[in-house]
Amino acid sequence: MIFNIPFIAVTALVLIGLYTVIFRRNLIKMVIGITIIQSGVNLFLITLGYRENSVAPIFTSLPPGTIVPEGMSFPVPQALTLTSIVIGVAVLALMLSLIIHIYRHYGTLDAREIGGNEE
Amino acid sequence: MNIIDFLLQHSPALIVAIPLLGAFLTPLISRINNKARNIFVILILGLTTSIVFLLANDVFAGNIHTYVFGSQDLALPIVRILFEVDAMSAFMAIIGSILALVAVIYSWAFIKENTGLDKFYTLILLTTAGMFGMVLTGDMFNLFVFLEITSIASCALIAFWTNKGKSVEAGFKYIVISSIGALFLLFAIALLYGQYNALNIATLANAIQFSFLDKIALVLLIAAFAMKAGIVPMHMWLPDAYSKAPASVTIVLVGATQASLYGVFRVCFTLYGNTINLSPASIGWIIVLLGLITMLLGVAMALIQSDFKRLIAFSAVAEIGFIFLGIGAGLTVLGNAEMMAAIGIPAMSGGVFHIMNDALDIGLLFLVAGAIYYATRETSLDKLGGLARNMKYTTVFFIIGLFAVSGIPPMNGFASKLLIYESTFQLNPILSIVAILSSIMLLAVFVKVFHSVFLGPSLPKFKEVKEVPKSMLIAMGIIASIIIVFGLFPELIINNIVEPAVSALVNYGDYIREVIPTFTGGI
Amino acid sequence: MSKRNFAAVVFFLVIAVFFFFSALMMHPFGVPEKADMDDEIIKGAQIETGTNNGVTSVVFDYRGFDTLGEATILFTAVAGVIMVFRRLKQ
Amino acid sequence: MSEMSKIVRTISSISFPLIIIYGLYIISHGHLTPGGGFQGGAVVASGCAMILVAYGSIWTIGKMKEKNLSLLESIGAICFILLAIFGLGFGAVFFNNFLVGSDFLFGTIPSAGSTIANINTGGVIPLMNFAVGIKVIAGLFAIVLVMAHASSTMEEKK
Amino acid sequence: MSMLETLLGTFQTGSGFWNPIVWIIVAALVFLITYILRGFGNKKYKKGTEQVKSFLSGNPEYEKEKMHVKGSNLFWGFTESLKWIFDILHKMHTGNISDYVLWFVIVMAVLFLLVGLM
Repeated sequence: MIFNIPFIAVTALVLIGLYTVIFRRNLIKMVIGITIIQSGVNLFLITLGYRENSVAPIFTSLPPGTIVPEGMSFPVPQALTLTSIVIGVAVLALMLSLIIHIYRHYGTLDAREIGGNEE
Repeated sequence: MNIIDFLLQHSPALIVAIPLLGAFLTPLISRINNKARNIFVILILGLTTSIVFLLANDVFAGNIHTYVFGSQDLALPIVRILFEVDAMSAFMAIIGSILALVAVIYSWAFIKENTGLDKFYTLILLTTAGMFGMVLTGDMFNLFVFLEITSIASCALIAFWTNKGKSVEAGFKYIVISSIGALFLLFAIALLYGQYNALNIATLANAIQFSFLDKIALVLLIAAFAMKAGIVPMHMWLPDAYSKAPASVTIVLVGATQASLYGVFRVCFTLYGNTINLSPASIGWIIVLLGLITMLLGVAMALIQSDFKRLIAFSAVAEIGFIFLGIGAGLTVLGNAEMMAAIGIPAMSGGVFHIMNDALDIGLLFLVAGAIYYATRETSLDKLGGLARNMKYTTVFFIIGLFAVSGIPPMNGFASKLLIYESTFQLNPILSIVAILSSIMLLAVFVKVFHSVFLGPSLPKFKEVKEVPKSMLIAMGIIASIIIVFGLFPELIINNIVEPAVSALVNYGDYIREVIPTFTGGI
Repeated sequence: MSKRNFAAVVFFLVIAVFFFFSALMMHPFGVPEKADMDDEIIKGAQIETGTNNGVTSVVFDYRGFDTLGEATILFTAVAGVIMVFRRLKQ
Repeated sequence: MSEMSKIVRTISSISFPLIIIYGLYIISHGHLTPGGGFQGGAVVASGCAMILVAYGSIWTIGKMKEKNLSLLESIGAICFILLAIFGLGFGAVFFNNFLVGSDFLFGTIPSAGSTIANINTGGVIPLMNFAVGIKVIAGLFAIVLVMAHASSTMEEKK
Repeated sequence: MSMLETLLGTFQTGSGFWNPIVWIIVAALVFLITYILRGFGNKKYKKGTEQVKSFLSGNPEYEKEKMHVKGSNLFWGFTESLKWIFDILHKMHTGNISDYVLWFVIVMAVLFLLVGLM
């Protein structure tokens, strides 16, 4: 019984990522911040599905004496996390390819230099 | 069982599945040749549009469609993904289908010289499918997935002209903003799931208690959707994205933005409808204030733009403010029957009608801007001039769009704005005064555009400018004719399309009772 | 510290406080309040979908449409990356 | 990126088939043990990425065009959505697991509770696993290949 | 018939009504009247004479391209008198992505304070 430590860790991850996006100039670091938020949210989803001293919801050679369903952790959050991870990969790939193009055009990765306001 | 009943029964799934299948098939088809690919994409979207109209025709008659994926019956608790289509969803689906079809017809000539067109059409189809999924789904996580599909596809489309640095930069800004918004959306969904162990909207709405965590989730949902919808002060990505994308992409982006608007309203009215007025700080008034700021700042920024497409983008921000004002005014009196009948229903029908009008007007203006860019390779207002001599049809279409967007009778913009003015005046006179003021400034903005682009002496470098090709004229003509019809027969549209959507938002109980028969509540 | 960074820190702290409160107010870790949906899925996984793996039964049967969307997202990303790096006509 | 030393190339070409086999195992046993189409596809795609790193992007893109990869990916996606539409055809709704209970392929239903792994279960789920596996292999490898090639051409420009 | 009524029906807003058909008829009438009034003007105007030339107090007339008022010169007085507002708006719109995210954070914080605390 570890009180709410996982949820606090999730909050810390999300806030660290948000801090990185707001206070860092380098585009690569901003992308890293977004992935940190992503992993925080994934951790949140996966922690929601845990029951105390439960096993994975897989029936192949269960450990004997497992109560079904109370002895098994939730399957839905794991599926949601899988989806969310793949989405993160897709977003990351697109962001990095755009960053490559931005570097080709501007020759810099400083957010304040590329984003000159135009009116 | 004849084919129409079959299509009608499975239409919620087919509307999403057919564009997806078309998107997967497009790379194969485009190995034949380009013409075959264009015809194939237009056929796919035409088929989808017809199914959308079939479904909408049945939904506007008053019965809500539910579709469970993978199982015949709807057993509680809901473990499977559920599509639930009420009149509001059908309304948004109609908008999305019209915009996508027009965009594809427009792209035929507009985008012809570029390379990588098979991927372009694939992404257009994927964006459309994501829009449809967002407005039709009844499952929070599924909503998130389709939001991400729409975001990623439209981000890649914004960066289509990769030889321009500004387009790539706009695409990067858009993907950063939309992914952060989607992540906080997912955080809110996880909060709700952890409390109630459900992802279905109706189940959550039945179980919700408006505890502290629910308030946090509500704020996260509203903020994320509002950022995707371009509400001031979270609108800065919108002018970059709209003005740097190709015009035929921008009109699809308008549809994506409005799908996010739908998300705001679905969350406020259906998910939290039973409990939203328990909060001492009225969410309705917050949304009304956001709408006012959006209107004023949008037109103020549009007034000082010197770039054609950026100017239209800022006026699009202002138009979204009108929608927020109308529907937020309805949300303030939610749950209060006689106030709702007196103020809420007219205000919300104005707002919902204005969603359609905003899509059509802004879409037409962006298509005109794209046509002018196609003809002159120029979007700066200071360099353009005297184009009315060379491009007569485009000028006519621009005048129609100008009248519609600034609410001049007899175009469609007037009816919805009139409804918003009158009803919000009863709520608080200042609201309607601000709305009228920003509408007048919108007119001034577009008069400036009209003078500096179309009027004036014919400049020497535009002497041999020709009228744009036929497909672009056809696309603009479709939207212009819809605008005129909506303007001439507002009674028809309000009674048959808008009123059902408004009542679907107001009587949220029916939406929930369709899944949870034991739900008590709703008007 | 510039004015922008000061405002940023202030609002950031506000958000941090609310997030930590929400983390504290969650149900204690490991004892979820309600479990009806997931119990239904665990019970039905073998009978309805014939799979021993509950997670796979959720991914491909109960929430198969999410998986279609997920595959679509990967497809979208590949299409986008290939389109962004396409060879432009000179 | 340019190709690496001969030792690295030899070791990677020795371990490449093992990685492929392991990924295919994870894909094909997705309905019995932890894993599935996405996970196994990621394993195989990382094996291909190892070959890309070892032999350099110019050699690899000569062997495998990204056009064919995207074609393969569309084929996987089409298989996946067609399985869903077959559900509409046979089981009257989308994503209906129409093979479960039939005495056809993968049709048997395992006995409730703890059982030993029987590969012949799961209905359409193993087929969907394979479709998604093909899709993920092609997709992830295409992303890595295109980005590596683009960056290498960028270095040449400098 | 009922179809025609729905087509031509005046649409009742909360406290008024609006019928575009009537509006168009009235607008056509007004246009007709103004056109007739215009016809009463005297016919002294002749093309190709000095009347056509514009008289800039004796100065030579510029060529047409220079006379066209550019887009950003329109509403000059308005923008000039409200310059302070537009300067603030310009300051808001830095093209910096971190600022975009910062605005999102600000809105979230304000909404938290409004909704969460009350």
